[in-house]
Amino acid sequence: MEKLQILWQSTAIPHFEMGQIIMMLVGFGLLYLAIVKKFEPLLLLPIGFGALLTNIPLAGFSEVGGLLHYIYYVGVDTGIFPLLIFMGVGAMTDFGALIANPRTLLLGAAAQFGIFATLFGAIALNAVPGFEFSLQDAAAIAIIGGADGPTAIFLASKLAPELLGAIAVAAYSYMALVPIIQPPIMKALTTPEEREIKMNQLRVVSKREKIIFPLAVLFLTILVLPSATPLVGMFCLGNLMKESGVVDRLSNTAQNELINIVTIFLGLAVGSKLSSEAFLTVETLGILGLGAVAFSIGTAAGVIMAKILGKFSKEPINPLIGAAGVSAVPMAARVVNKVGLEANPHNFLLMHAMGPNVAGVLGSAVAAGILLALVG
Amino acid sequence: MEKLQILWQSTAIPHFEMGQIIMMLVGFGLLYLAIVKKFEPLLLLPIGFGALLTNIPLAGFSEVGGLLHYIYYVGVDTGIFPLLIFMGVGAMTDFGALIANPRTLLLGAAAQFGIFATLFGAIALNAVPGFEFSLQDAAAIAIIGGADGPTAIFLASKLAPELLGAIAVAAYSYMALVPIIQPPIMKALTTPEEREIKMNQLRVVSKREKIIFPLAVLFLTILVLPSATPLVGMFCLGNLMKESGVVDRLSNTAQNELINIVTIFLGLAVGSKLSSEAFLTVETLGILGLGAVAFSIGTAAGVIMAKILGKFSKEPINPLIGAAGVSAVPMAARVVNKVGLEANPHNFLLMHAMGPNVAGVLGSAVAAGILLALVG
Amino acid sequence: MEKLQILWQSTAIPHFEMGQIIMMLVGFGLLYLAIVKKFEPLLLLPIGFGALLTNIPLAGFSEVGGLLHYIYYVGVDTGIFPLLIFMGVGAMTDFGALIANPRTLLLGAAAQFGIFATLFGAIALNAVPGFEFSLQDAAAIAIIGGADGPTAIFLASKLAPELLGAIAVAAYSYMALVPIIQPPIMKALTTPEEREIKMNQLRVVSKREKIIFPLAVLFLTILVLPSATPLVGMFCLGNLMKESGVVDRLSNTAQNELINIVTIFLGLAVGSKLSSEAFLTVETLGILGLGAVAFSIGTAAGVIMAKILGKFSKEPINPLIGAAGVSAVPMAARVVNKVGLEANPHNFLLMHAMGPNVAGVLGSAVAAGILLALVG
Amino acid sequence: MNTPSISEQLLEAGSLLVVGMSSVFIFLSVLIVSVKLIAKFVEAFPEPAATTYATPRRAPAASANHSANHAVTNQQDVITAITHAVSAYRQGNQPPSK
Amino acid sequence: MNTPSISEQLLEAGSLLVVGMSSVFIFLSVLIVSVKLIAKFVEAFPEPAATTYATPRRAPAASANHSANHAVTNQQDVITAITHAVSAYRQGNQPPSK
Amino acid sequence: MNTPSISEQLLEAGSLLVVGMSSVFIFLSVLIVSVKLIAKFVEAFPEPAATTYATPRRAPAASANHSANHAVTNQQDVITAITHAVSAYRQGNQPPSK
Ligand code: NA
Ligand code: NA
Ligand code: NA
Repeated sequence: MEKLQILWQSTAIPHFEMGQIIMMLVGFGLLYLAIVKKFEPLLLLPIGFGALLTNIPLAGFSEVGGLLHYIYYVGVDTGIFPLLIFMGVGAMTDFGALIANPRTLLLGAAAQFGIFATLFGAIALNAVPGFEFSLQDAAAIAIIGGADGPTAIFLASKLAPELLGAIAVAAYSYMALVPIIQPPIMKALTTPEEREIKMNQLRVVSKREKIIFPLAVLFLTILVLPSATPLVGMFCLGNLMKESGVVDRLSNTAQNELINIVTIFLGLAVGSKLSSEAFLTVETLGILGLGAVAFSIGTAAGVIMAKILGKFSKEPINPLIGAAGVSAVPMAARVVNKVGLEANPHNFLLMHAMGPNVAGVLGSAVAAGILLALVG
Repeated sequence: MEKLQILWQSTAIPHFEMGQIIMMLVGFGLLYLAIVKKFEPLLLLPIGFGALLTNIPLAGFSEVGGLLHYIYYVGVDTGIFPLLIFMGVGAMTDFGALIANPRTLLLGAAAQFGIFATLFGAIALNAVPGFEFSLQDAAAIAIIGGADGPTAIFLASKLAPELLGAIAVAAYSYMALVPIIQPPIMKALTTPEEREIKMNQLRVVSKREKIIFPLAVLFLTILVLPSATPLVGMFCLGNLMKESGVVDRLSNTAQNELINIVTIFLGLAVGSKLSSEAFLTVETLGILGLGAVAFSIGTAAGVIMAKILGKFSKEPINPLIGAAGVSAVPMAARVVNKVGLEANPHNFLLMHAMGPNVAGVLGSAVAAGILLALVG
Repeated sequence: MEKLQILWQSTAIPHFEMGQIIMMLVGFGLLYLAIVKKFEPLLLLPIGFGALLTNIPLAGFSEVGGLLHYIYYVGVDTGIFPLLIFMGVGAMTDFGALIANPRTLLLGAAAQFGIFATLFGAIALNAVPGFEFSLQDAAAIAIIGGADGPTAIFLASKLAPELLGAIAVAAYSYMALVPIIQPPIMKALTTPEEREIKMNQLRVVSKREKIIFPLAVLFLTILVLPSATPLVGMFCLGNLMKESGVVDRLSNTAQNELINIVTIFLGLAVGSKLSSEAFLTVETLGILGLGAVAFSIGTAAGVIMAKILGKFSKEPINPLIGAAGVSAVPMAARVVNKVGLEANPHNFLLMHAMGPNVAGVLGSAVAAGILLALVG
Repeated sequence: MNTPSISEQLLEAGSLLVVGMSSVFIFLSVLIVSVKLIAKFVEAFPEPAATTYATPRRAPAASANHSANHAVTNQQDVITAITHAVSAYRQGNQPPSK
Repeated sequence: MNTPSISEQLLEAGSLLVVGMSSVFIFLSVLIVSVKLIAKFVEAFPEPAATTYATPRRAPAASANHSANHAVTNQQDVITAITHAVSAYRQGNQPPSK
Repeated sequence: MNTPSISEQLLEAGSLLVVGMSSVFIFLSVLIVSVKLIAKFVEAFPEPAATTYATPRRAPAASANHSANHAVTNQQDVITAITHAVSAYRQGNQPPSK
């Protein structure tokens, strides 16, 4: 009888709290989005699973000695996992389109307006009772507008670890929603004629330019924005490994096995931050709302910048490609291509959108560095 | 001369203890089993090599600052390595046969009788002078009957770390010996007619059932057995990654590179626990004996359960498949197939035995959770 | 204005020190050697990049909490990374040529004269004002003559961590320079007739000999040189995994993904030791000079030993193969082949040079063990 | 804590045996029921196969991941784009219209 | 530290907005100039393609790495060597000259 | 500890040179002998090739590992089983005998 009593007490049933049940439903929701809706499954599946595990009563996954505790402190608290993912992404990125048309960097810059405007918005939300975002919190939330998962996780782990779960979930969810969020904004800001604009073919970029480019980016970052060098540095290392062509086995491992291993662990660790105390707050609603605003503003800013650029450019510029400046590689570029094809079924904008797309990655890493320097 | 003296003192020869020499022979024995006899070489080769290294005088592999010391404390003491292996095994496991014929779960349940009977036996051994197993020790030893390496290592690292070496060696050795241990028991408990029974073909299992299954297992474990969620959870994560089909690159890495890396380290770490103080004891003899008993009882219980099931079932059940319930995937299922073929050369039981076989994995993970909850 | 002031202070420009600028140039120089000159790019690219990162003002890569700090302390300070690389190299090494012609072990032994003579030379340099090498420093520097990167890093991390950066850079640079350094010495010490000597074909080596060989090496090392067992042990583990043929998936992972991951991290960690305080010293000049001397002496000793061997041997021995005894696998063997072909376009010495070449790896691991035992 | 007597220990082990095996059987029996329910559920709500997947949402889903899906999709995109670029180029090799 | 008032915070956030966006634009604008300079530089100093790569230095360079390039090059070497060994062996299969 | 004089250091280094090189040579010489003994041993006890491997023990050995060999063997098993299942199914496609 006593054994049965112990057994009953050692089931989770008498220990469940409402918050844990709700967070498990959130976890299941993320798994649903990942598996059925195929929203960023590589991250949302482990995040959702991590949310399930961390909310199990008595199991202690995220307490001292628990698996997720170790993974979080080794990989996320130190910043190592997002940096390794950034290295892998660097090894996957082709800057050819950007080098061929460097002005698209301005589109990547404009789209970061989503970040800084959202920072302002988050502080403004403090006027609403119940919200009390510090400047650090606001900066970590605003980076969602960068549409870049590892950057968001890295910055949040430095500035607002208690919001990391919500921020990462928002960032990946909105990245998955890019094809829903962006097209209406793109169409509202452009005329059908603008969307039909055909762009000139990109020039061929030499191997040496591609090798020098990451070094130039790193050099510039070192000079003026050392706080951005962890992110930009690892990204450039990955890209240099790829483009140099002399360490293919390292480059392949960085963009395959290593990034896969780290992705599993990073997802679980992020999921472990989805506890009810941290997530079931009014702040999370604010974060989700602000994230959507950030994406929308970034998209709009990119498109408007592209229209301005087009005014002053001798070469034709289709303003749609500005929307790719938010990054969310390569989905935003694909959305641009799709909206462009709707306007003109023979107009393939994909390669032209890749320039602002990868520029957006650099742009948000730079923005993260600025935020770290100014409010970190 | 002084240099030569130092040099002589820095050879191992004047420092060897008898226990170290014997443990090195044990290490060589394990290498022999792994390489020549091909007994579970993926684990026994690194375990045997680890046993050699840890017993070298002056080298300090398992002392503070030594390689094996680090590996053990990072990966085994924390439970991380067995859990990662379990995730990889989950990503390799196909529950199709089990879902098609869920009653085979009862065979996987019955075979766990080997575990609990052995726990009883280990405590009974305390009546023999020289044995003084605590309840924790007994539980860690009994799990050998689960015929599942990572489960045994995980439980032993929690309940009886000082016995971990002997338990892991026994578990893997007996898993390798399944084709020797099981057939006589299977034949003794069945008539030739029973062994000839042909089973109906399994129905096709849909992808969605396979996706929901690991979540259902996890859900049930969360509800009633949270102490089993580390093992079951990581197993289900691996299986979900595989079956969901949306994160193939993660699933492939989990069942290849990641599990390989962890297997090397886990083997070395287990080997590092094969020191003479820990291994050259009468307890080790008890562990080896009890392990054999556990396997035999588990096999018998599975077969008997299959006979009982067959009595009450409308569909024919070949009692041999009960033996696969001890897990030892996929060898026990192959043994079933082989013994079945001896009785009827046209009777392929392999797929039918895969059901109880993977049920046995779940069964012993559940049993481990129960032991952790009750004696941990 | 104040924000702008903060922003300016948070750029690197007002914080740069001369030493950091010079070390960045050194880093760029290493990248140049790696990418353009293709000098050992797998190591020199990450080392060069690590040197850039570690010298960025304010970024704190190598301070507590920085990425390179973690990597260094987890992987190099503990010795784990060089040992894992050695395991991978072991899994890549074929001892067939050595087993077929075991006398070539003497060539691998002779070439280690470069190490011990350089140790003497380093101590002699103390007579020059400005140099103050301890015996530990001298030993760590001398190991450059072993022409083996992981061995050099392992020994330096134990004996002279503050010199590790310079030693690793020197070791890999000279390994890359083997085709420049060795041929003049080889030609100076041999007559054209000697260089034309054709050697007998090597016998076929059985699989069992290849399996027993690493165990024999390990056994011997355990007996007489336990301080060498970390290096030799991990090397033999890798080789045993390869040759045993029963754990191919572990062997493949050890020589591919695992060694690649570790190589990236090891390179970055070594680069993080290239700070101006540690590198911009007169000692570094001494190290670079001594390294070149060590390589040259080792080459000469190998060739002379081969000539002596040839005198006493019934079978013809081409003295060129002695030069391969410095290790630097497989480049030294290729250089031998090339110089041999210059003398006789039909004389392929490659397989004959592989024996001393892999013997040199063992030889320098043994020498490292001796140095650890005597001055560690 | 003083060591319990052997008989106490055996009682403990015996109760563990009973409780443990019961729990295992109950757990796996409930799982049997669950598996059957899942099968019924899946049969009852057949996958709206072609419907769901043909919606416009599908395209983004397939290429969703930023951090790791990158290379492959990139490559695919690049191939598409190159195909069009090349065919554009070949159509007379005229200079880009300015 | 007492919490700043909302208006102070908004001022702070506003200045961050201005300074931040300016910095991003300056940074990426400088990068545009750099990319153009790189293109000019690369054009000005065309790769001495065939020249560099045909020098004798190239052979070792390709196989430089000890610790990781090993297997592949090894294999290649072995193939070369085996080819010659086999052809030597076939030339009459005479015993090695002693 | 006060620093030893240069001459003391040189003496130390010299003795290291002698002792070290001797040790290396002795070690590798013993290894030469060992390799020759191994060769003799292997020749003396030729592998009972076909005998060992044809014993019934071999089958399990090849598939021994639980934790990692799984997938491959699984697959192989599955293929075997599927082959038989399919051929069984095709033999008239009669319903399973009850
Ligand atoms: Na961005
Ligand atoms: Na089991
Ligand atoms: Na060497």
